[in-house]
Amino acid sequence: MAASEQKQLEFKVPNLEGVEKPIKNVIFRVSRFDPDRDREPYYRDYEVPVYRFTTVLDGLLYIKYNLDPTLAVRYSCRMGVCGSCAMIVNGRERLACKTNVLSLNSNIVTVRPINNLPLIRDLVTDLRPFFEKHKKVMPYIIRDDIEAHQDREFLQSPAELNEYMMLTDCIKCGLCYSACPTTATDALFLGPQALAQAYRYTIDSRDAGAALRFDVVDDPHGVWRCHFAGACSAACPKGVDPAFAIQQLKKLLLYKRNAMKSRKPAPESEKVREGTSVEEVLKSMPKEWPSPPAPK
Amino acid sequence: MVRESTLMWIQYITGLGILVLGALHFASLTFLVQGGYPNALSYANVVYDRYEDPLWAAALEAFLALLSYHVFNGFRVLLLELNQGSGWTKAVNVTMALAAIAAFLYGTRTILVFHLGGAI
Amino acid sequence: MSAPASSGSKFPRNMRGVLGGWARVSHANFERWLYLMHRLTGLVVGLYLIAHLAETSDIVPAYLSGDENIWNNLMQSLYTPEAHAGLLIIAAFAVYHGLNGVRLFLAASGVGVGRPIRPEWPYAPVSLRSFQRSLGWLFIAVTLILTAYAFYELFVVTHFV
Amino acid sequence: MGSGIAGLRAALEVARVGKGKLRLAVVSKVQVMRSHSVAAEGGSAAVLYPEKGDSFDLHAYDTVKGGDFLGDQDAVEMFVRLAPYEIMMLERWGLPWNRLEDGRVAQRPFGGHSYPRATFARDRTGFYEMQTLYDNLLRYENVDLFEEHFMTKILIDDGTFRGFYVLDMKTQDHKLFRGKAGIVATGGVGRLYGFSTYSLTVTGDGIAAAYMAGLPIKDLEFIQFHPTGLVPTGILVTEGVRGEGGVLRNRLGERFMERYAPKFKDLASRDVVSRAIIREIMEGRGFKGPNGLDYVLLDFSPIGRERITERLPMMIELGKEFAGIDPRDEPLPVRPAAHYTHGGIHVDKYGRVPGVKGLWAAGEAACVSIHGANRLGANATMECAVYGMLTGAQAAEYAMSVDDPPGVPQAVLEEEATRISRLGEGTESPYQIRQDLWKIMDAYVYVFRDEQGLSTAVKQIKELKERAKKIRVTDRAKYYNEDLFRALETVNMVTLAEIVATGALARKESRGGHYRTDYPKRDDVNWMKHTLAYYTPDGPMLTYIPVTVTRWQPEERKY
Ligand SMILES: Cc1cc2nc3c(=O)[nH]c(=O)nc-3n(C[C@H](O)[C@H](O)[C@H](O)COP(=O)(O)OP(=O)(O)OC[C@H]3O[C@@H](n4cnc5c(N)ncnc54)[C@H](O)[C@@H]3O)c2cc1C
Ligand code: HEM
Ligand code: SF4
Ligand code: F3S
Ligand code: FES
Repeated sequence: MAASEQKQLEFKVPNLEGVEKPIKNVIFRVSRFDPDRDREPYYRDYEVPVYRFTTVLDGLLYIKYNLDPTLAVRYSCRMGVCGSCAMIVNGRERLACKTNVLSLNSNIVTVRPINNLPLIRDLVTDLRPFFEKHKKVMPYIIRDDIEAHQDREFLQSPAELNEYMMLTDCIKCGLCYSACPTTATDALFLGPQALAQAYRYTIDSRDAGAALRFDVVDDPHGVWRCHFAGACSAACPKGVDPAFAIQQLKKLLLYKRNAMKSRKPAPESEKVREGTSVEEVLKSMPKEWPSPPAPK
Repeated sequence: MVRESTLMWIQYITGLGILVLGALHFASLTFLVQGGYPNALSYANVVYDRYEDPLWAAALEAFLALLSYHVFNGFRVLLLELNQGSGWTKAVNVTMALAAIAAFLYGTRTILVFHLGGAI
Repeated sequence: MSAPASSGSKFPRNMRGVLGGWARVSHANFERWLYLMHRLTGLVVGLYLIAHLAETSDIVPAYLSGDENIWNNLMQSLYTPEAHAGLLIIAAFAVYHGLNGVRLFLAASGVGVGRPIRPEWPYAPVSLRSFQRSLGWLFIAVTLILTAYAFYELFVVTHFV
Repeated sequence: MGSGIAGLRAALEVARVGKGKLRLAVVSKVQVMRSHSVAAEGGSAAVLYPEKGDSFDLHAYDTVKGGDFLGDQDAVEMFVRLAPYEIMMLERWGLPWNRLEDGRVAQRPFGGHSYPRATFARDRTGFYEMQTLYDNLLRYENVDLFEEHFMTKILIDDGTFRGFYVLDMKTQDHKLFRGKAGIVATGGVGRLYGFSTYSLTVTGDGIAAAYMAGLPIKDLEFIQFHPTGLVPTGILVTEGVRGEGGVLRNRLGERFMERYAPKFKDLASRDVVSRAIIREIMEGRGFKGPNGLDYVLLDFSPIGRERITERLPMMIELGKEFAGIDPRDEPLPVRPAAHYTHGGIHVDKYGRVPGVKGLWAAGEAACVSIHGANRLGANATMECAVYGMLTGAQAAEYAMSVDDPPGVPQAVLEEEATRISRLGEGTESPYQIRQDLWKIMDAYVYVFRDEQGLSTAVKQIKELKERAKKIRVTDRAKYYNEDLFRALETVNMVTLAEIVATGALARKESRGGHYRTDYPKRDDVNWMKHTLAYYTPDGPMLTYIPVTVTRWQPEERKY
């Protein structure tokens, strides 16, 4: 025992204090709105017990489960990767599920929906305009030979990957869209998220679609309506840094327009992989529909 | 249609030009003038030393040209962000272009009247 | 505002407008202040330009009629501390706007906004901690210095001596 | 139906094949990119480097062995051969895989795999797969995305698929999606458990709808518990951590997996590791955790700081934000958490739902039975992609070859409309029912199960079922009435929990993820068969069908 006692000292035992007992109660001041009944959003207060790891989302769910089931919130993964729970918490754009209540250092937590997008209900906004803009910038690899083979990859070095890697982390939460000053008045502005994705795909060494994407972003409501306010990057919960990407995109437009247009996309790997294609499988598939199981 | 990036490229370049010519303009009103600023705006100073000097006039004219473009393109940007819709966009574009030209012509009259010998 | 949201959503648009959007200062990052000031200064100096064109055009009738006083009277009436205070603000704004414009030009040329990184928790965006930010502070400092000089010319040598 | 990896992959295939000829609707109860699949972290398994020692046989064997020989081996063999092309297609569509220096795709070791074949992109593989599929779907104009639409019923008539009954969550409009071909890809049932790695929206609605439509549900008692759910939230700490070299330690600092799996150690299959952890805890070598969540430690130090930052960046984020711990400095507290649903809608090896022409199921909602009784890490996302493609290709071909279907009888639609409008007139809070259900499932239907616990569970779930009939919907609003949908989900959850518990109670053996302390041995004579559960008003009726064995006879599993 003594020996193992010794060994134990090599590890710090995680400190999970404050998980079981509430540390304090906090007032959640939540914006409520029902388009059928209300003309303007209004705030309602709820008292929520807070534990050490209680997040704003946990608090909202506590309200929903115990105090007021009519609160409408959008959430899913509760671990900061799905992008559902974008809100403005104490004046700042945040993911509710990634915001620890205690870290706000405040006894009042004000929660309201993100800006610049239509408001459906309480904390739920309509992100369709936002997704449409994402679609507009053609967020996919553009080249002729994507489906030419399915047994080999396009080569890309780790360095080439690094060029755009940080931009791939965008979870489409809309926080940057809410923070950006231009989106606050320009309904047609593509927005930081879409522009960052336009750059991400344009700079991807496998892509040859620069010309098409340039046409989209080089528009009166495109990339030039960004004034490097940086609010997008400051708001982004995933370190995507749209402000960086957008300035780089401007640079491409100003100085490398033609070079990018005629850039050769990354070549395919020479080595061919083994495998079966769907066509082969479907060919060998018996055509008649299987009958219901005959249990034994 | 002119590309937005071309318009903005000109915006930057005119901006740089304005910075240089603006510094000159500023200097011409202060330390380049005998007696400094209190003296700079007298009719004699303004007309004989600057407007009638072809070099000064050319610099001022260039300054004006750059500014006309830059400022009204700047206003255009601002207005396009304020409101949208195809009618609005067209109205802003046309108005700002006309305003830039008007400002340029009006300013030009001031600068060149001395060289055109009262033709205006 | 009558602009259509691009998808024609039937829900309230909830856009923040000029005051809540452009001029939103709660929790604003530094670049956002710079942006706001750039807008403001550009607008003010631009409007001044129009006024300035009108003002200077008085030299034309003065010249054509040969009556220098048309001009000199105007200049005299503008030789007041109030007018000079206005000019000082215009000068400060113009300097700030010009320098910040250079900064924006550099940003759009990809200068000083950082290199792509592997994002690491806690995320700190490169573009907000690179040379551009230092440049912002530097230009503010230069603006202050040049404004001080303008103050000297507009007030010290005119009204104080 | 569904916009996880499976649903999107299917949609992409249909869009691609049916360009100009087919119209396609992607329906999902969340916005597309909010689907649970974005949470998948570790990797996707495929044989990419046979020249370096990997092979299809090895992958297939690992899978079959991992699944404790309950997997249908013909399907497994087909699956492993389809996988590499799928990875390559994802790459060609723009997925940012981690790379080798020569520009080819990199792989890493994963639990239960005897070759490092988990193809990965940092520790957000599922997220990038979703992103790639979603983005590529935007290429096609013949796709309509119906986001935040909740499917409540699968419409089947005369052995043929007719459509889906759907509620628009934004406006509460009732919509009928008529179609020639339908694919159900609505994901697993993981939120039956409180301590779970799943998104809060994974409530198995598609499986429940199929069950209510009279279709058999296969093997639902097999739930995977991931060894390393982060205490106290249950958020997943990816197996990639152990793949990169991380080790599990108990209170004495021992690397206890050496005892349980001398060869694979920490990378044994998940059921083995989960049981080992619980055993350590039960024998007093775990740490006392909050709210009864006792735990062991996952030690990152063998990986090295630099590599953690490079390959497991999200772990740092999750550790810091949800447990206050930076895994680069300190080990993370972990314990097994509900993580995967092996069972699902019964389909054949091509993803077709037997007896219902024009209906397919794919992904976690379906049970092809590739994973058998225990899925290997990195096989799930791969299965979703492969079967998404396979079902999508078939559905497109099928839809182009058949005539327009007849309409759906009005009576059926009215019946469903009434059911929904009736719902919620009662007094029981859906959230209370949920929380009670979680308590039951976490206590009795967890890693170790026994007769007594399971019968208690079945009994208590039946009570919940009664309560669920009197469920209450407080919110009366028309727009975005979240309360209503949570209630619908709760009803489904209780239904599904009953299948899980009943199936587990009946299966008197231990196999893969299902471990009975009172029957600790695998019983190939009596239980080498799949469970099928059919709906009856009094609870599931169980029957069994045989397992397909081609090349690998059952043998004892050693790791
Ligand atoms: C934390 C975590 C990590 C994982 N990591 C890995 C890994 O590293 N490697 C691996 O191979 N596997 C991993 N898995 C498993 C894998 O992620 C899942 O098996 C897979 O994502 C399931 O995908 P799916 O498409 O079947 O379903 P889901 O992604 O769950 O999608 C279900 C879809 O159906 C929709 N839906 C549900 N109900 C309804 C309804 N009533 N009406 C309309 N739409 C509905 C949902 O909106 C959603 O879009 C992980 C799982 C978890 C929980
Ligand atoms: C001193 C006289 C100047 C005036 C009156 C002036 C005026 C304006 C105006 C009105 C705008 C639009 C404001 C906005 O979009 O928010 C603007 C924008 C701009 N100006 Fe100037 N400007 C001047 C000098 C300069 C200089 C010297 C530069 C340096 C290069 C410059 C660079 C810019 C740039 C880059 C923009 C676009 C900013 C953006 O889009 O955010 N300007 N200017
Ligand atoms: S860029 Fe960042 S803030 Fe903007 S949508 Fe993507 S993840 Fe959200
Ligand atoms: S906040 Fe907006 S102005 Fe540009 S840098 Fe970001 S898009
Ligand atoms: S719930 Fe998924 S990001 Fe917050």
